[in-house]
Amino acid sequence: MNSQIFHPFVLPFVLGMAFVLTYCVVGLLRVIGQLPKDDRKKFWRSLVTPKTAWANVRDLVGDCLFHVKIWKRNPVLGYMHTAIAFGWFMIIVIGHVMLFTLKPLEGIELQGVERTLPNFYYPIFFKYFAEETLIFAILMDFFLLMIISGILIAVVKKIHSKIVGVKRIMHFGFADNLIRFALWTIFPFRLIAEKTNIMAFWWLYSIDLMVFMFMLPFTRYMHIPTEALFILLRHAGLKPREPRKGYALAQIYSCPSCGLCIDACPMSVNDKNSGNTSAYFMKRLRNGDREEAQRIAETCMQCGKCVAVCPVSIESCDIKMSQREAVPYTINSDHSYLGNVEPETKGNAKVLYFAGCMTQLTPKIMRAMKQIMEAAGEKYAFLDKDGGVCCGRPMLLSGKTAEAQAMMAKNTELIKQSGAKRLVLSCPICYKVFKEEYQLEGIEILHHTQYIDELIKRGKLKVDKNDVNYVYHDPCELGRAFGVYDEPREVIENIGHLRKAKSEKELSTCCGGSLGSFILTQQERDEITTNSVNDLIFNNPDEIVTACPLCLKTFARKSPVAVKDIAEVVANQLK
Amino acid sequence: MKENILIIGGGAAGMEAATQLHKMGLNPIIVEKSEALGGHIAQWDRLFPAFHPAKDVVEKMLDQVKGIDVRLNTEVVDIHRDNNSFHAILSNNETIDAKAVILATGFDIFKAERKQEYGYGIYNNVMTSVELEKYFRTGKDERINHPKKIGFVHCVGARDVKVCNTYCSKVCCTTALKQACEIKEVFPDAEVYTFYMDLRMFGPGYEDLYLKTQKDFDVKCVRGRVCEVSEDMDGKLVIKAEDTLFGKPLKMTLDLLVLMCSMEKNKSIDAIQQKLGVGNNSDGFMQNKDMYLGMNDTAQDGVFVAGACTAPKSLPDTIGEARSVATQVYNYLKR
Amino acid sequence: MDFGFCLSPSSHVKMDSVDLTTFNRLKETNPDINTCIACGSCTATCTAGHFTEMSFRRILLMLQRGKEDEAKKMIQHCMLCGKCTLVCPRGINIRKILLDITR
Amino acid sequence: MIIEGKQKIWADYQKDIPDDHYFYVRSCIRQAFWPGSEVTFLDITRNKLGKDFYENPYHTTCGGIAYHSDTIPQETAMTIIARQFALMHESGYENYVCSCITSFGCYTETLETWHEYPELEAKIRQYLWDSCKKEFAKPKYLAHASDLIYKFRFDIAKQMKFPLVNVKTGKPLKVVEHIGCHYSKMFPSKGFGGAEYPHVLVGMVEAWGGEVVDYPERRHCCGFGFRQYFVQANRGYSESNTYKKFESMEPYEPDLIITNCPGCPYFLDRWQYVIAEQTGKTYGKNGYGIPALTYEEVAGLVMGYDPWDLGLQMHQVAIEPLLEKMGIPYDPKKKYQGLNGKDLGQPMCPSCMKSV
Repeated sequence: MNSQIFHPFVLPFVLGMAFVLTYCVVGLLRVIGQLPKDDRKKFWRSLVTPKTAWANVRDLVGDCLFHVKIWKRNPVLGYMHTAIAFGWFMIIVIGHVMLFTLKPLEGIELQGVERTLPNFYYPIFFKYFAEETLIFAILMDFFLLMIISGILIAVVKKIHSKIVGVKRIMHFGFADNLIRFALWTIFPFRLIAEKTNIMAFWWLYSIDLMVFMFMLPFTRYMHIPTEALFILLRHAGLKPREPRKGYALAQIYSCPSCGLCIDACPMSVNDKNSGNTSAYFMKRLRNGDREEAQRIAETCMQCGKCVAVCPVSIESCDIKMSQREAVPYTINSDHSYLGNVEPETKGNAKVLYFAGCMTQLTPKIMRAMKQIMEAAGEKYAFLDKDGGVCCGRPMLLSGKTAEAQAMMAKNTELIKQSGAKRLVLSCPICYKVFKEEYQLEGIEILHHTQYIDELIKRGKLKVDKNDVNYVYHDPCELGRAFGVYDEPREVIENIGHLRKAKSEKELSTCCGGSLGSFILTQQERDEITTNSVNDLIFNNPDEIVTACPLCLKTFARKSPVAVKDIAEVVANQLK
Repeated sequence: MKENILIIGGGAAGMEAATQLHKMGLNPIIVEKSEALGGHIAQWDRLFPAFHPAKDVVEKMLDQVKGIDVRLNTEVVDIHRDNNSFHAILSNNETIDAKAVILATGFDIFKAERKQEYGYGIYNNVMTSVELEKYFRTGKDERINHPKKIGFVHCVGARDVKVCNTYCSKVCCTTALKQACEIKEVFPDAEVYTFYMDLRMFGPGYEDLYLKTQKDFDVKCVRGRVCEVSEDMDGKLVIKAEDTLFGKPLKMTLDLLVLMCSMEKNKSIDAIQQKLGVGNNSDGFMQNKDMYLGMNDTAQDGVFVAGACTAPKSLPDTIGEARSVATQVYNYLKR
Repeated sequence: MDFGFCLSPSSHVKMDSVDLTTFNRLKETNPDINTCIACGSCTATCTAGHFTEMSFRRILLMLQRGKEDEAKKMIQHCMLCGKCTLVCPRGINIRKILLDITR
Repeated sequence: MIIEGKQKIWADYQKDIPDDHYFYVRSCIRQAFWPGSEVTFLDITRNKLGKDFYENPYHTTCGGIAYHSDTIPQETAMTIIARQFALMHESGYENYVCSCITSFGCYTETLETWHEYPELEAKIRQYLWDSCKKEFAKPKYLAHASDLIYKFRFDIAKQMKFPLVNVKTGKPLKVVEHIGCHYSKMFPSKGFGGAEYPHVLVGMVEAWGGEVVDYPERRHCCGFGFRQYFVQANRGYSESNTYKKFESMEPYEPDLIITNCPGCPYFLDRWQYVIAEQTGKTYGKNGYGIPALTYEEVAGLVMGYDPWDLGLQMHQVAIEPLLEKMGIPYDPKKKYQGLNGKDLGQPMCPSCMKSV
């Protein structure tokens, strides 16, 4: 046993620790400083609000230490991460606990600075400086081995990811590879140092730690400290406003580049496009590569699946939107002509139906809705029977928030003039913007899936059940965005048999037609569509049913089975 | 039966018809006025839509007619019918008795100088599609001297009452796009424009060629006919056309203008045709019996037609007709 | 001296001096820009075209005939709804091109 | 430029007209604007070449101006023409030659229309009888006066005193030729050389030692266009056409423009002044314009007629630089003297283009 309080090999570690702590404090102040004033106020308040405070504690433990979300997706990866993160956390904690139980060593008087100095490195190099009690020694060895088992899985994942159920992993540059190598070797070195007490390994162990900590701010491992902050900010209910500032910055550094979103992203069906997934987007932002970040932001279809699978809950879609907004446009939109648009209907309709631009291209949906509303005896009116004003979402998707206002204002005016109390939409793209951006107090906004479901449940609509096997495709902007999963399925069960898709609900794959992407070519979209169709026909349904005119049009290009809108299917089964 | 069949014309139609008749055990005799078989196609470099070397096709066809009776540098100077056989006197004083006659006399190229406003034969840098094809074959033409801007004019001598040809010449659109791509291959930095009235991409792979022309070769297709060409001080061509899709007249300077000359009826056969009693249709080409079931038949029993002598045709069309005429002749002799 | 009349501007598009900078820039990132066959589907389906002169087909031609200002003026009416892209028989990514023109 | 190609076309478009015994009719516009031209034509043909060109004092306008500006119907115009033919017939002539291109176009159009629609000819015959009690015979040959100068160009060349050559450099003068649209653009076969590469003026220029300039806008109309010119607000269109031609010919630095139409020399001459006033631009050297002359004036100059007797002072563009190039002596003092030395009065000096 070494009866001394200091050895030079602790210096690398101490330096590294000092550096990383300073960096984190500065970073924290920077992020908070960059928050807009009202956001900052929201943040402070959330810390003391019991509900959010509880959520903070729950997620800090659940997400940071155990990564419940990874466990849910992939238990092997869940274990890998828990083993390393929780294991490391535990040996630090145990190290500190041991420090409290440490009896002064024989013949050594610790005074003043000497008394507190060892606190910084004793827990890390405990075994070199002091003796462990047996129970702690066993615990320490247990967690150390647990970490090493996690690292072994990581090595396997790096070499052959499919063994652990991952198709595509991220490819890193030199810095990320170096720090990963440092991370992987820290614990084996410590184990060897502890067991053999060879000085060289204590040095290697300390230097590894230094390398890790000096590189941490510049690599993906920055997610370790940042995620905690991100959880707090997220629970405060903030939205990213600028792609590289404040809340977004916290998200950028919280992304661990785990690459789970790569497999999830519908674009990855073409390997060439896996570089356009959110993990790479966040990496580009972290590296300050604006041009590439912008390109990826505009390639993205905004389907939201990456957000759904993200173990850290990074809102990459929102950050991409803020990236789109950051691009200046040289043209001032002029939508003043909308002032001359006259409403098509004024009267005493209770239900107002807005087909939307996309539905204009699929008139069968409009016809089916008409049949349904008539069969149900509804007092309805069309808002855009002969072509209307765009809802504004496509303009928003391009990042032109201000420009979308003119269209939204016109539609609001037309809707209010109609006097109807319910607005039924056929297009989830419209539905999203109407729900989120329009100010339509006193008017209930429904997608036709919800509306039809309600008509059937209230007995206003009588339908026949047939023997057709349907599979339902969840449109991104209806499913993931608003959780409308059950209504369409209940409607379908009323008229036929529902089969499951290979992946559905929040894991449903975008049809490929999304207006969110500006860059994807027709060919790339077709690849996505084919893949999505294959997911849907996995259980050999007779027909694909969707609830979005754009999905309908897109699938129709590539599907081997009939593709129908839910309204059309219902209209065909009216009693 | 080893009857003689007189085939006038040794181009694609004549050669293919002879090949088929020979296989059927008949004795086809090809009378060709020029010094070699192959007709127009032998003068071509590559074929649309896939840039297939014309030589390959011609060589295969030549290979197939080996052993068949061929008279080169020979014309039919007189012919008359005697019940069910024909007596033809050739320019080499030879007499041939045949059971049937196939007119496979093909087409002539429209004489570009007839469209005076394009200045062919007057401005140095105006050439025809046929000459451009020759350039592709030989790499030589003094008019082509690193042109930076090149224009193609479609429908020269076709769809034009002013030259009394109201028909569409069918193959020039595709040929123009093919040649536009080819000239772009030779001069990648050149800007290439085609001036069309309609683009008629009627066959398999032709529309793909069109897409390729636009996308891969960056050829600019302008809808509008060039109406006037003049020469400026530097000997460059100043052309006027309307961009009818834009609704504005265009004026531009070109280094080279290629005229897509149409097909016209080969008039050198008129006298023989008259003796055989085969008339012409309103486009001036030979009149067949009808365009659906009687495309190879004429008003005269025993006189058949194949290929571009009845209308402008592509090579596949012509070969198809040549094969069908062989069947018709065979059935005619069997009856 | 006032003659009561003056020279009227030429209606000819002088192709030799047309500035194609914008069009060529667009072509680099959108090679499909060349493949328009002027079918007019984009114009016929255009949501803004229901109320204005908006026509993507004409915008493409304007850019190639030196009328960039007119093209940009026309784009001001666009609602970016994307119907044009959905109906284009040549699969041209029209929304992207429209956005790129504005940059 | 491949000259053989043009020669082939010129050979294809030759028309058969006799070289003597013509009934001559004048041009309304030319009499007024270029009075020397028609006098010179008759003098050359009658006195220098000894031909028989008869002029009947009772002949009138052909009605072309009214016809082309939509103020009289075609049948009226045809009846006027029928009367002219009747005068020819009464005078004992079979060959008809007119001084005006518009008239030439109207005569040709009328004869061709009667050829296609004989019933219309019969109707006009009736109209003429009803209105004038005259009967007409169609001319055996119809010619434009420039056709005859073209035909006599080598005879004129034999009597030539001042060829179209710059005496200082010894080089041929560069000449822009411009035919009237109605000469051959309506009926290409009725003009020497056809419509695209007309030879009628080219032949004269080359026979008299000049060099023809073929510039991109050679085919373009001078801009007269009856309805364009007659309405003041539309004159800008007329002027713009002339402007287009001058912009196109400018780089070739032509010394002279030769024309065979009444309107063309008028507009090519006067609009140069207007363009100069409006834009400050002149197309000749040293602030001068480019003289636009009639073919008779050019023929007169090369044959040694006095420039002022030819009426060259009637041109807005100063003729003096051309006279000096050709080495033609002239008395500047006599420029604005009429017959008997009477002072004709001097026009106002333009602000841009030099007039002396």
